[in-house]
Amino acid sequence: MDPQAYIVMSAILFSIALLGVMIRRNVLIVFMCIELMLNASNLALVTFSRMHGSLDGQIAAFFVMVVAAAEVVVGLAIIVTIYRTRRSASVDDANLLKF
Amino acid sequence: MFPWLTILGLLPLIGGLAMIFVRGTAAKQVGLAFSLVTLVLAIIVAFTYNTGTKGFQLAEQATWIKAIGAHYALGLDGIGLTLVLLTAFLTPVVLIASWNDPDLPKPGEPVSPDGTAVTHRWGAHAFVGLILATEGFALFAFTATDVFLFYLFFEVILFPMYFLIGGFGGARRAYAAGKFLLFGLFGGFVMLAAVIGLGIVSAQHGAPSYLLTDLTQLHLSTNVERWLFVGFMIAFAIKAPMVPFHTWLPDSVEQSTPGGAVMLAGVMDKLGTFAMIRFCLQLFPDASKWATPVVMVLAIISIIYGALMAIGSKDLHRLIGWTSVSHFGFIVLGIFAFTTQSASGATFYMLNHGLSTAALFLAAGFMIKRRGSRDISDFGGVVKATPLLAGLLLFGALSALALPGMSSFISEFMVLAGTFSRHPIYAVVATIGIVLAALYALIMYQRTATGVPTAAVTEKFTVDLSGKERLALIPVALVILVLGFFPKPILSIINPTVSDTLTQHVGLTDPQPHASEGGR
Amino acid sequence: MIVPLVTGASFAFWMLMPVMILGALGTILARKPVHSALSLAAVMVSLAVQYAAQQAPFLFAVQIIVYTGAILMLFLFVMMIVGVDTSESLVETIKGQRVLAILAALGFFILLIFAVGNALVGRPTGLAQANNANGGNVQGLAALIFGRYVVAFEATSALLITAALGAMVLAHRERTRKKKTQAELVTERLRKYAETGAHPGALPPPGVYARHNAVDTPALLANGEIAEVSVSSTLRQRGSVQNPADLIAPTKQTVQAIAPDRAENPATAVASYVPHPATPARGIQPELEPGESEEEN
Amino acid sequence: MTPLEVTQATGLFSLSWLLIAIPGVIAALLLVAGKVSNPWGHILATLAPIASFVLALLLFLQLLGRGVGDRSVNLKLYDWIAVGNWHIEAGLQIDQLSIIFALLITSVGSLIHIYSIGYMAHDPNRRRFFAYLNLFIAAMLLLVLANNYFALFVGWEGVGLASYLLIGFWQDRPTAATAAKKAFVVNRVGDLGMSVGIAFMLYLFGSVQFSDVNAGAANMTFTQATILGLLLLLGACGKSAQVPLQSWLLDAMEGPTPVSALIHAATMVTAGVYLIVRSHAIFAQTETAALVVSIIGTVTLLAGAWIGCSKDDIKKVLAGSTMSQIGYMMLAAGIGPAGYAFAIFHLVNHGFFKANMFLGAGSVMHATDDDVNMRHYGALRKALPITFVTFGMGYLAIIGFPFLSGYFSKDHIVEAAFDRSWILGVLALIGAGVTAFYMTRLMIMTWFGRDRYADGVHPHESPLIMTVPLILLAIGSVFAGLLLNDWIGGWLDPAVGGQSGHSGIFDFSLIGGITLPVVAIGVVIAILIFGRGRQIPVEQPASRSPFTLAGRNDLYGDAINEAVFMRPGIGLVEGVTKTDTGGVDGAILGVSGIIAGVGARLRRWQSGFVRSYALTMIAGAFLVGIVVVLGRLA
Repeated sequence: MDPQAYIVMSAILFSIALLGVMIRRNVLIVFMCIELMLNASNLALVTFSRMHGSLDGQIAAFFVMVVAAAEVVVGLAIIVTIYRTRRSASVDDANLLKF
Repeated sequence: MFPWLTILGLLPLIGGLAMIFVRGTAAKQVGLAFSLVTLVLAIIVAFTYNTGTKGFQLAEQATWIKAIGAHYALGLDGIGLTLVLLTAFLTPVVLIASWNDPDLPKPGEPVSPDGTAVTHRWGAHAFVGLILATEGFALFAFTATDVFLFYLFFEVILFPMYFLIGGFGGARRAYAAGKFLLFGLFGGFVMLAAVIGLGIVSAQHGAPSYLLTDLTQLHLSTNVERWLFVGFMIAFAIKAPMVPFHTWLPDSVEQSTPGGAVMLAGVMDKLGTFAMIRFCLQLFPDASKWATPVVMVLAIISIIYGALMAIGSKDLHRLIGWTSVSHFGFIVLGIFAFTTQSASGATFYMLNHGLSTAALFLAAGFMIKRRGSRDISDFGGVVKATPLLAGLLLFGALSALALPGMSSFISEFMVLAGTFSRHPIYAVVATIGIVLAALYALIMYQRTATGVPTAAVTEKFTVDLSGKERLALIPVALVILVLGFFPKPILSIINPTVSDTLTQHVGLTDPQPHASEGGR
Repeated sequence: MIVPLVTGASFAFWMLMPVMILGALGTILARKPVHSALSLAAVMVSLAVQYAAQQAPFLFAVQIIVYTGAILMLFLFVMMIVGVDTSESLVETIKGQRVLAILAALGFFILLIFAVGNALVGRPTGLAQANNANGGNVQGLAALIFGRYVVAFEATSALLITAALGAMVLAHRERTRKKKTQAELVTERLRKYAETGAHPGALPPPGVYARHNAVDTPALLANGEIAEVSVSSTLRQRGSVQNPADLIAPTKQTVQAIAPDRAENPATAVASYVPHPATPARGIQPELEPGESEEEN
Repeated sequence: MTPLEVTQATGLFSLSWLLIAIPGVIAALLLVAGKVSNPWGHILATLAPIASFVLALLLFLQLLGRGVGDRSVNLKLYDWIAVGNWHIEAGLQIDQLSIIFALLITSVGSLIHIYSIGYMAHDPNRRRFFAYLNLFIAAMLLLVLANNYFALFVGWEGVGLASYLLIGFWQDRPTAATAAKKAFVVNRVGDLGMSVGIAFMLYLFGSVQFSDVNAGAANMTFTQATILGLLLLLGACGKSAQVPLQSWLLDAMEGPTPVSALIHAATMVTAGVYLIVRSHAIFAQTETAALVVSIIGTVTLLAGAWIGCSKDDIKKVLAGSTMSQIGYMMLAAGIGPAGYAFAIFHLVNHGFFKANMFLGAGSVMHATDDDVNMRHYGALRKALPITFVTFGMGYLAIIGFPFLSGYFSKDHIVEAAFDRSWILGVLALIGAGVTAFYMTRLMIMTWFGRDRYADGVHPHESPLIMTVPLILLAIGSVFAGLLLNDWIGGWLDPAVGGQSGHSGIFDFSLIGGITLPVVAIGVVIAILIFGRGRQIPVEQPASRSPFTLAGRNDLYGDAINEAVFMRPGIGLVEGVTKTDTGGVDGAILGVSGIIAGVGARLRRWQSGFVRSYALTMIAGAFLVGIVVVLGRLA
């Protein structure tokens, strides 16, 4: 199987997730899009790993997963906290940090 | 080899850090102890200095960042040693003179320099710590023999000074501190570009190195040399400060405490003129010669402009600040006249300017503290109430106007006469400055000290100089007098380095007497 | 060696590619977060298959266990707290954001294709050798993790602990007031009753019926109304509360069935289930229309 | 002209630095010791010039014992500035010229110190006064004893400082403070000439040593010599209150009277003459500069006399007279070799009689509650007999009464002036007549006629401590001329390159014959106007005479200064201040304003919407990526 196809697939997923981050307001969906980006890059890493015949790519993907897990835990906790105080799950509502 | 210079620079910095742990009077005592030990060390270093040897002494060198050729390199030459001594001497003086300054404002107490109800932002320990930090950075800058290292300290010294102005100043201190920092940083960034450029040129000629000794061996093309010179010179002219980059100085010293103003005008500003000799002349001799007419005209403008502004000043601190602009004009004039006498005189002038500014600022500060106002028109007849204080103010004023017998005269004379031997016209125009100096110094003294004491003065000037105030001022006055009549110890330190710089790097020898046979 | 026309890997890829793209689009286009999450789950499982197809069995398992199993479930839990009433309108509020976002994403996609896609030239080396070196993929990874990457691995443990602690700290609500005693609670409740007439007792439990006994089933009051407060407000807002009419329908049928007996035996007649004219304002009016009951079955 | 032989100091001469050090150290001691030294400070301070005088006298005797070519003794103390090819040393030169000055300064100085003990007895700051006086003596001695122009300049400014401090001694008087500042600033203008002149010497000769300058002077071009001469003359004008820098001297009378006597009559103001005479080698090269010196001297001579005629303030009359007499000296100094000795001769004589008269005026003021207006005097000869007699001696000396000191020296100068140019001679002669006129006027208004002093003023003779110096100075005024006339020319000529055709006591020349009648006419006119039977109004009568008005207004010197320097100066300061706040600082503030404005616009970009940030970030990443990729491709 041609690795190019996987890379293109990874790029497609990444770009879709990117678009999601930019157009969606629901903080959970934005967050899921971020996870999707991580997954897309994982796919690329695994592909590279196979391409170059080295397991380091898979290790990288593994670490990405670990980090993603940690990130999700903290991120969701933050979301919950914000929701508690602001009663909103829209990222547009959390816009105090501006000029 | 024993790292004398590192220890010399580190001592005050350690002292500054120690301020984290002590407060109040203990902080002042600890700070004073550190500054005195530094002074003793500086004197020891001065005694180990050998005036006969060329090049840097007590040198230390270690590679710091290999990729760009930066070194941790310290060394001492005559010019650096002079300024090291000045710095080490002024710091304890400032600490003693400002003993009660940082304590004064308890919340709501209207005791700030301009009489408004401004309180200091932090306590005495912060003040002492910042003064010591300024001292330490200045010492490192004066001893750095690596351009990159020098640049580091040239910039970082802005920060303790910024907090000294912004934390302990008058009502408009925030504005003044901001202006100070922005000017300094602007100059710093221009210099950074030149420093990077210099590094690139150095890398093109082999392994990159910022060591002064390596950089002086570079053969720069005319254009490159001029551009780099301009980059460095702008930074130094801002720090010095020369017209038209001067406007931060009057504002900054106006808003500073007297101690802060001494560290600012007496120590930190010397970095600019010091660097002109050390870096502009040594690294870019041809460009320096190329720029001489412009620099000298600017220097003369500074002399006269600063003096005129001082005459027109209504604020004591501001007036002294303007006199500094005028004096820095003399220093730059001397440096760029490229005669041994003028450049030695300029270096000596740096020392003397530090001393006379200190005397003036401190004496004026003692008056301001008593009166609670910096406004000249608020004084009058001080001499009747506190003769010693007024006498020392007069002493400072006379030192500022370079009265013969004061050390400042020696240097001013050397600058003027040395300049005359190469550029008579410039020297004659600059001499007008001495008449204007008499005007601003004596008008200031007349308006504040003489006449019938005003009601406010009689009421507030009840005690003459206290013991600590005397302890701070009298040594300064003594040094000014002794050097005025016997400048040899300092001149013999300065002269070999300066003539070395001029002959080795700039490649100019002093003009011979014009009516032959007359000379010895 | 002759390459077979269609391998298992390419079959899996081409089969799952539309699923993944649709899933990804579903993730970003669904109105409700739950649907997004489910779409994402589909993508992740499909990705796991791709890992398997690319000689990464360990990651295949981990992908399913960690991502689909743990992370997505966490999302769903949080969604229960947060996402109930967050079905957002898809109308864009920031001017020009959508167009620019699409342009940027497209540009980025092209850039990725050009930049990364060109990095792969030639045939893949394959992992057979690397996997077999230590007797398998998992063993190979283990050798790397506990060998070359042991420091990073240890660091991740610190990261995970920190994250766990951080989550606890964030989720923990600091008590700003003294905890109320039971006596105080009662006093307060009764004062409220005196002032506003709020019911001081426990709320009624959901209804329990022969055919409905879930939490979304409101209880019926004695007069045939439903007790609104017996159902969680979350469910109410979501609109998944049982229609009261349906609940009443069996009773109605029963009543109709025994109507003849009632006529003969007026003494045993029950009170009318028609709501009392003085219905409390907060009650939900059951709509009792004859035609409705027929439609239910 | 052969350069002088300079011998190194040995023996007593190697102690000559003590001349300066004794008063200097005592001045410092009194200033530092503070109130502790109040009871004995003035005694100690008075001993200092006396000690210096004794030492100077011993040195003088030693010099007398030496051969003519051996009388210039050089004492190098240490290197002051040794940089590059400069070797400026702190060194002293004891020669015929400097020792005469040293003697004059220490002797007159000692007498004035003694006098001041009495005069300042009631001043709370007497100790400070004496400290300043000692400072002055030290600086003045440094000025005249220095062996190079640099050290001379240090003394030059030192006496300027002492003068500043002493004019403004009563610092609570605003007029005194202003006068002090004015004196210093006007002197600074002169110093400008001195500084540039010394720089010019270094430029020309690489040295400021008198011996080197004298030796090298012959190598100067005419232009160089003229410029150098004029620069030195500018310095001399400042210190000696010569036109156009004369305006400070009259105001300087704000100081205590002993100060006026010592500094502003006998010694400091004559430093300009000393400078010119000391620089004889330079002026020998330039007729032009020397002529300018003479012209300046003549102009000042007449201007001072004019002012002296119209003032009612006794000290200001004397100050005008001082200007005038120094004008004579400058005139003589400008004449060249023929005049140097006469200039110094007149300087010494003037030192005695003018100090005498100033101290006498001080005694009068002491007697009349510090009134200085002569219109409030009159008939004081009965009340102050000793002062009257001593003052009279000074009067006779200054107008040139035969065989008193002024007679010899002034005659010589007038004579030499005629030799130089008849115009200068006639003007000098007129000056002599006018001098006689205004001095007679002063005498009559003060000592004769009806008493006009205010009620409650009871004139009384001063105490012994004040009258003894008066008597000694009067003796000096009377006999100095007789004693020195034959001797001084021969003594000084080797040191100043002079060729004074000196004459004996009874050597009457034609000019000498004319001078006496002119003086007599001046005296007679004064007696006719102010003499017996004439009423002198207590208030100054209004006058329309432009001559009188000009004289009363110091010949409009202040008005000219104000119009030419002060007003434009103030305008300049204001202009520069405006330029700085509006232009330079304004430009910088403007730039910062623009930056702030742009920033205010730009920060709207920071909308707070995370999604906008994400968009910006991605677009940025995209752009960076494009640049990188295109960079690769290119």
